Amino acid sequence: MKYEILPWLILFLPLLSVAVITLFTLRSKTVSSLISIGAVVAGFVMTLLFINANGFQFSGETSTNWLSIGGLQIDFGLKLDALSLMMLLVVTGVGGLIHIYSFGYMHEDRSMARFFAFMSLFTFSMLGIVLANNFLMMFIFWELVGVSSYLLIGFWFEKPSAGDAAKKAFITNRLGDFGFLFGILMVWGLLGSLSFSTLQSTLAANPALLGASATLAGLLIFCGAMGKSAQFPLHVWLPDAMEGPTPVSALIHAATMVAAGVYMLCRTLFLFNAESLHVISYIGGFTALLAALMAIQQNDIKRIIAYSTLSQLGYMVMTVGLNGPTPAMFHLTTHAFFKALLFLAAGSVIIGMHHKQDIWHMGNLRKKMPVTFLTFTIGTLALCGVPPFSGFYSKDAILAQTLAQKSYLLFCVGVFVAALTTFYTFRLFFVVFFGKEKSDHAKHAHESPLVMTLPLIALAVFSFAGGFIGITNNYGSQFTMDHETLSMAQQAMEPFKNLFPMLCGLGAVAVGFALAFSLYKNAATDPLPAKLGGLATAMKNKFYFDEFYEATFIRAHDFLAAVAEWIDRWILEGAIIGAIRGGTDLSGRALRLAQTGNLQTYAILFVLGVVLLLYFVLGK
Amino acid sequence: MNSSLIMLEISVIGLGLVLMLADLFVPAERRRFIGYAAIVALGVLLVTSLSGNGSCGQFDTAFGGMFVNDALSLFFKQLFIVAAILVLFMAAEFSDKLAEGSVAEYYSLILFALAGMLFAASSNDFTMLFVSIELITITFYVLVSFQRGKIQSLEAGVKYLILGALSSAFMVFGIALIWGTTGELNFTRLAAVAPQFADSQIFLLGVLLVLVGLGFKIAAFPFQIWAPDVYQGAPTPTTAFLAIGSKAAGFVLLLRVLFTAVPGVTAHWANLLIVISAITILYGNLCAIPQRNLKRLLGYSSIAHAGYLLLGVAALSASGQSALMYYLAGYVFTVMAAFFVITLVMRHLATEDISGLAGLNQRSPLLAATLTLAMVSLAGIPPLAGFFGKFLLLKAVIEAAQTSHNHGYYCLAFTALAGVIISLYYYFGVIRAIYWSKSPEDVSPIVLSSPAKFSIGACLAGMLWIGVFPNTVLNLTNLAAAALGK
Amino acid sequence: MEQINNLVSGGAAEDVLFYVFAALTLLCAILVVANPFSRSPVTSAMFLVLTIISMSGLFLLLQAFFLAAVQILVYAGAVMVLFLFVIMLLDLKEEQRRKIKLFGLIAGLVSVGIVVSIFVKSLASIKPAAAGPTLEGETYALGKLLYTQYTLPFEIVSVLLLVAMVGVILLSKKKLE
Amino acid sequence: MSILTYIAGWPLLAALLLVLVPRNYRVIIRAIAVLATLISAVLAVKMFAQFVPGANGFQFEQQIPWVESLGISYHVGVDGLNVGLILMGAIVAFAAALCSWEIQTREKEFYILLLVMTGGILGAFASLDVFFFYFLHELALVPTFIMIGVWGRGEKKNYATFQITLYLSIGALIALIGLIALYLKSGANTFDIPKIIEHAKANPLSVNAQNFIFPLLLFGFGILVSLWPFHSWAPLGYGVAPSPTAMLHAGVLKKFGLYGLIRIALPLLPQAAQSWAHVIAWLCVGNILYVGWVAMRQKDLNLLIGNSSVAHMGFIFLGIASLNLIGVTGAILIMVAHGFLAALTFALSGYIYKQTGTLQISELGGLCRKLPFIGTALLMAAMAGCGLPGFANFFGEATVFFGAWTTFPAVTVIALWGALVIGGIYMTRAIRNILHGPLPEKWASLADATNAWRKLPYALLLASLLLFGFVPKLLTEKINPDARKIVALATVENKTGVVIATRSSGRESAPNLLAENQRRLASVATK
Amino acid sequence: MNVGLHHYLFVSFMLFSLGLLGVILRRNLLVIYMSLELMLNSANLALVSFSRFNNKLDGQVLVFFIITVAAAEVAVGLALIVALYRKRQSAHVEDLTSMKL
Repeated sequence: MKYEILPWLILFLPLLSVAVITLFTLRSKTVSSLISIGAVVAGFVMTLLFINANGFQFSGETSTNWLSIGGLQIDFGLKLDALSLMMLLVVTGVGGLIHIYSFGYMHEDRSMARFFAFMSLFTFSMLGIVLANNFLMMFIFWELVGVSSYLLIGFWFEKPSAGDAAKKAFITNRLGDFGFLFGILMVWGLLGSLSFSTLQSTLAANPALLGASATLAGLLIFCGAMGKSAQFPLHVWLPDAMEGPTPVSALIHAATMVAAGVYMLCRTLFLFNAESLHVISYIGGFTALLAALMAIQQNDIKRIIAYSTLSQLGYMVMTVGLNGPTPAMFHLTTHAFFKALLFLAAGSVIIGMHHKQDIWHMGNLRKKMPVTFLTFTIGTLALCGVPPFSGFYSKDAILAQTLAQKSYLLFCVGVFVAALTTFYTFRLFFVVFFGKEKSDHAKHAHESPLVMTLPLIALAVFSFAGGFIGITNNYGSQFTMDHETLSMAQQAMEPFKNLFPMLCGLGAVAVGFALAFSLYKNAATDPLPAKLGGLATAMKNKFYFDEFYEATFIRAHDFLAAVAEWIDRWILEGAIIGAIRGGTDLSGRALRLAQTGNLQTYAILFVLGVVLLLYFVLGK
Repeated sequence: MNSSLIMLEISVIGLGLVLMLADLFVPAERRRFIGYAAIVALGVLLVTSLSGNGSCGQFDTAFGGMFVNDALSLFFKQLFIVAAILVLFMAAEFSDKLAEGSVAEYYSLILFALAGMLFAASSNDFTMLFVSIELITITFYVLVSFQRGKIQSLEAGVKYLILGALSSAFMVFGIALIWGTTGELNFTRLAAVAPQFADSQIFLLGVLLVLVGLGFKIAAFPFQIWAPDVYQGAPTPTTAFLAIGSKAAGFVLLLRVLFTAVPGVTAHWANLLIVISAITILYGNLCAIPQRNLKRLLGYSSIAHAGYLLLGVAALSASGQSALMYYLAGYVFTVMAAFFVITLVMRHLATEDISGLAGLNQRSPLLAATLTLAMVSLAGIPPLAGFFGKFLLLKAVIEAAQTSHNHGYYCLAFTALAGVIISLYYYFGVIRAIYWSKSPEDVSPIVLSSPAKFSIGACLAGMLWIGVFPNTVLNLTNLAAAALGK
Repeated sequence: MEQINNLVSGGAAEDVLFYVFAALTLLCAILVVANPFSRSPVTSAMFLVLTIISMSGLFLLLQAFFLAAVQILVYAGAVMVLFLFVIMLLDLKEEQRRKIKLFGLIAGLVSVGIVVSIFVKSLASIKPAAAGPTLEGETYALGKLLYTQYTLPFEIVSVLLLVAMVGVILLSKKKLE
Repeated sequence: MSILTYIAGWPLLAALLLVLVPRNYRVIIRAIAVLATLISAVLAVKMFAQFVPGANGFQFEQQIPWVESLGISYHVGVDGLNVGLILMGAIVAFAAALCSWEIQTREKEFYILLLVMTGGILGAFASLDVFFFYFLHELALVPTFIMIGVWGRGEKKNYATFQITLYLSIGALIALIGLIALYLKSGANTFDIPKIIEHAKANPLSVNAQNFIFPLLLFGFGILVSLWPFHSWAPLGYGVAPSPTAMLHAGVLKKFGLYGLIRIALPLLPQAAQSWAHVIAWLCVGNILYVGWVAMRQKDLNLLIGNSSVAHMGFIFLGIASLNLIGVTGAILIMVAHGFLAALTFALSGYIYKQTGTLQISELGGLCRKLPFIGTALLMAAMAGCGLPGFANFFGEATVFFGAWTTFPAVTVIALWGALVIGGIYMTRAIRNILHGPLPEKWASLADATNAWRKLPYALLLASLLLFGFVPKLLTEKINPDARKIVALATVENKTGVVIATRSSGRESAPNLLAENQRRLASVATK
Repeated sequence: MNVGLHHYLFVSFMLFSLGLLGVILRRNLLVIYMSLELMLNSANLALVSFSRFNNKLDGQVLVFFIITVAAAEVAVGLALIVALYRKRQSAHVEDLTSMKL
């Protein structure tokens, strides 16, 4: 491996930036943000350097012993292969753009230095997940992205909703992590190692080693992904997470962290057996459908995109479950481009709208914010899968994979979701950028500064071209033995090899667009609730998942907590301690009554004592 | 006839007589110094008795085996003299509360009581036991009721008198029965013949009645009832001497009777001793909880300590006896320190209530610290004497449990433990009253005379020394316990 | 001395005398403790004197002549006079007939009952003396014993008497400073 | 003289010195206390740095006979088990002394007690003689009661003092009985721990004796460590304790019982430990799950922290119960980590209390705005408290999970739930309600810790947490060799043939244990 | 039946019990004190009879000591009671309850 030091630098520069910012430059916004941006951009450059030196088709590890106790061997190691290198590019590249964008977006905020410290912390953690060569290390960074996400969602902590959302995200993620660590323990207990490569070789040598618990172990590990990638039933935190600043949504809740689950599944795919993959694919499909339905009736610009993220993540997970890591990672990458783009553009809209996020207060913004409009359009087209935008290729690969695995139900779901996606995306698109201005803010909206629009443009380029710049080549080399490298033209023509899924996908887009166009071209209010009735309300209320969890999980824990506290207070402390204490005190007071002060009583007691003594010894 | 063996006792009695005579020649305002003279003389006696060449150092018997000098008696005699010295210091501080003309008598009575204790330490015969106990008791009747002007003092005296006489009657009757059955009064010779009578009801009855008398002296359950009233009513130096001297005398005699005279019988009475010890501990500690009068509180606490000391007896082993004596040694300094503070505070404030301690640390930090440390030591907290003593006692009890397979000992250990915990409550109550109750308006400082400071310092030093460097005392007590087993 | 000796020498007469003295002793003792006719301490004291005198009769039967004399001299002669003197001095009225505490009465009676029963039960364990009583009232022997073997207790008792003296003076001094 | 004697001795000496300083020289009193603890801390760091991992026997040993007839000697020394604890104790003591600025009445007495407590704790951990081990612990314990009683806060002060005194004394005395019984049964006629262990190797205690003594030690020490269901004193006591006291007690002194179990009970009473292990493991569930729930309900920050600290003890017990190298090492790791953490949280809550006069969570809110430093530190502490990687606690807990997994999978899963979910819930709820949200107007005038001197204790503790969180090897490489010895002694096979599954190395024995593990997993899965 | 040790001891026991009863039941301090004297005397009787039937004189020596000690005790006791009476104008045990509980 050439330049072995580079991955270490890539990983630790953001951490260094966190340390420097918190310890020294907290007072200075500009310096702090520049340090943070510098760290991630440097990471991007170094990644390119490293790839340049080693190429993609490369696999290597570099590690050092972190902790070793008897049979527990924990290394701090970096695994470098096509998968992680591609992810490195995504994280540092997209991340870098978002960092730059944030410099503009957060410029007014007094805690900008803190923001960039958190962003760097997140970058560090995310890079850690990407580079981790063993389960525990991955878990550690898994937790760390969780906490950085928590910090960033709660960045505007004075807003109660932000605090609540942060809490919710953290706890929901913790539920997933519970399963994840459980699974890790199980795998370790059965296979005796934590290192991915050792596990893979052990398992390859003896596939039966996981035995009966293989499915359980697989599903438990998937729990981790379920939390991070917000899969049903742990999807509830992601929409709320939009309380964070928009760059955070773009970076964490669209491009990188939420994708970590998918990444992890791909990284550890060798562990999963057919049953667990089956379950995973259905959960993914279901999430995709559910989220798309919910997205239809949301009115907050960021939430709509968030649900779309959920839905797209469902696609990816489904694909992994269908044993298609390459299409999944492909979609992950393109999704990172266009979803980051959408979020950043939405952020630009929000800034233009002075932090109003309700789409029904917007309208006709295309004139006021041309760059934003243009880039948003590209993002929309990519998301919907309109050729030749990147989304078209990746989504087609997914649909093709479902057919290849003969999972027709999931194919139908995929196509249906594609239609829904187009529908809600264009609903958003029309309501925000077309029609009339629906509020004063919309009338006075303005275009964002260059530091924000430039990243938009850069991302727009990738969103457009992402489908045929060799992403599949790189992933394919990782997951498929006999993968052949395709030229750019071949890539561009790839969907046409298999026409049926492509046509279905395009048809779905067309249907979705037509519906959206008819309903929202010039709508001032949402016509849908009247048409759908109760279903719309259910969609708007996210199918009552929050309420359901509130009534079950939270209530159950609160109930148990109340019971435990009751026992603590009244039984342990009240009854037992109270009885001991009161009993002691009372017996003291009672015994004391013998000391009447009357000599005669004393004499009687004395004699009684003698009697007692004599009887004790001689009375038997 | 080794009558030289009793030189110490003779000197003490002589000293008492001299003091009484000196009273005639010393002007009233300087009578305090009679006490100091007595202290110096006792100090000399202590040093000579410690030296090993003195009368106590010769280990021998005299008067037909009636009087014995051994390591046990040596240990207790030193303990008694130290206690008496400290009590005399206290009495000197207390003297203005006594009738003016009778200060010297007070000192000499203390010395006579001391003589009784010294004799008790050397008693090896029921006759000696009887007369020495009576000497102590009758002297204490007078000492307890010495403040004739105070009704409580007289009342305490009468209570002590009646119950004391009652216990004497039991004891005498017991001695009569023992002698009647065995024909022996001498402990050593009795031990030789006692096995024949081990199942003789009347003999056992006699021994039990003697135990009643001794139980009264040490205030063990069920003969503890007098202690709080008498402790409360008696002049404070008397109370202190009662709590230590009289109790220790009871214990030395108890040890001699149980382990020299009738060891065979005692061996069967483990359960009896366990029960008595356990109930005594609980009684003393439980009753003390709601107590607000300091002296009365210490009265209850002394009952509890009798219980702890009985652990050492109940263990029926040399290590138990040694632990008992070790504990007593620490107890002397601790209780003396406590009573010293009470004496001085009472002289200043004329109250015995715990609330009177409020603001003591502003009045006199030394007194506050002394009382705190005394309470801490009584509670059995390191590094003071009480901790190591309790540790040794517990160790002895658990040892007994393991060697005898009598689970009662474990129960006893846990009872002792419960007692310690209960006691924390009221001991800390005292400390609390000193430091964090609301200080009164007037916190006039308490001025201490230099002898008072000296003796308080000595108490503190003793408490710490015994707690931190247990080796010296422990060697002595081990020797003493060994002497008992011979 | 001689006469009394002769008087009691006969076995049967001795037995009769024993019963007489014993009955007298106990009866008087009962009257000391619980006199149905009078609760005056003076009555009690007088009966105590009688008890002591009848006891010295028992002492005589037991050939303890010296002690019989001492008993009368010291107890009846000194101690009881002291008692009476104090009673007169204090001019004590009859014990007021306050209501009797039932608990006290029952507890007292029961406990004394148990003590008695244990005492009496244990009487059975006394082994009869191997040889018949041969000890005669040997005042000389007693004195010798007292001043040889028992010198030390004797001396201690003298200190005790001194203490008692001092104590009595201290306690009864009229002047209270 | 061993460096350990100095570490424990300086605070005690300083306490004596303080007795002589007049009470109105407040600056001097503070300076002496801070200096003495600083010296201790510096010496402890030096000692930690000089410690040679894996060396045979004890290091920095010193032995002075004290009571020869009983075999008691002043014997100090460190091996991997206590080297970290002493370091932690000394640093926490220094931080506690620094935090004592909040005490403004009767300072002299407070500092004397604090120093006595510090000396006692450090001495107890350094002690290799059962008697001194206990003696010094008691010496440290009593000042705790007094400090809580005198300088405590809130109206429940008296009740809490009463309860903590009662509980801890009971615990200490039960343990004392156990220790004495152990001393007598061992037959070695010495209180010297290494000698007893050496003696027991040749003459192991009978199983009966072990089964009698072990519960005494377990519950005696357990009460000191707030083992469920004897935990209710802890939150209550810490709720009212002045923060330096809570820091020292919750952080350091509380570890005494656990250390005692590992140092004394495991190697000397192996069979009993094996047969009691499952009891301990299930009691941990009480600590972790039940107390976690209780913590969720708390409305007072200190009570919440107190309960969470009780819950953390559960992980340590679980590590001990696992009776294998990984678990025991993890237990010691948590002990050290939790020491820093508990001290940090109580220091912070003390700061907040000093500023606001209340710790009622409902009264607080939005404090991060006014108190950025304290708020951030509290946030980090809360995160460390729910086992976030990067802080020392994480590796401890993770290691314990790995250790316990092989022996008690079901309990481990419950513990995981407690650590990840319940811990997460109450910690984030507390942060949400204390630090996040709008700032009530009444707190507009709060002041953050601004000068470096004030920040130092928090920064020091956080830095320690982070240091051992990033480089746990610093501790594990020291703990490992000695934990291995303890575990080897603790897993001696029982004559009756009942073998508790233990494994020193997961990797080698993985295939052998396959079947057994699968059976276990199946049973877990069905649950 | 010949009068023997048992008879004397029985009398002694009864005397002792009567004394005990007096201590317990009577309320006048002086009478209580007299009852105590009864108890001491019962011991004397026991000792003398043992002495007679065991053919040993030590018992009688003991009796001598007991009588002396009793006399001393009575002296001190009576002085005390007198002093108390002067203070309280009562020799009733029930009036002596200034210290209790």
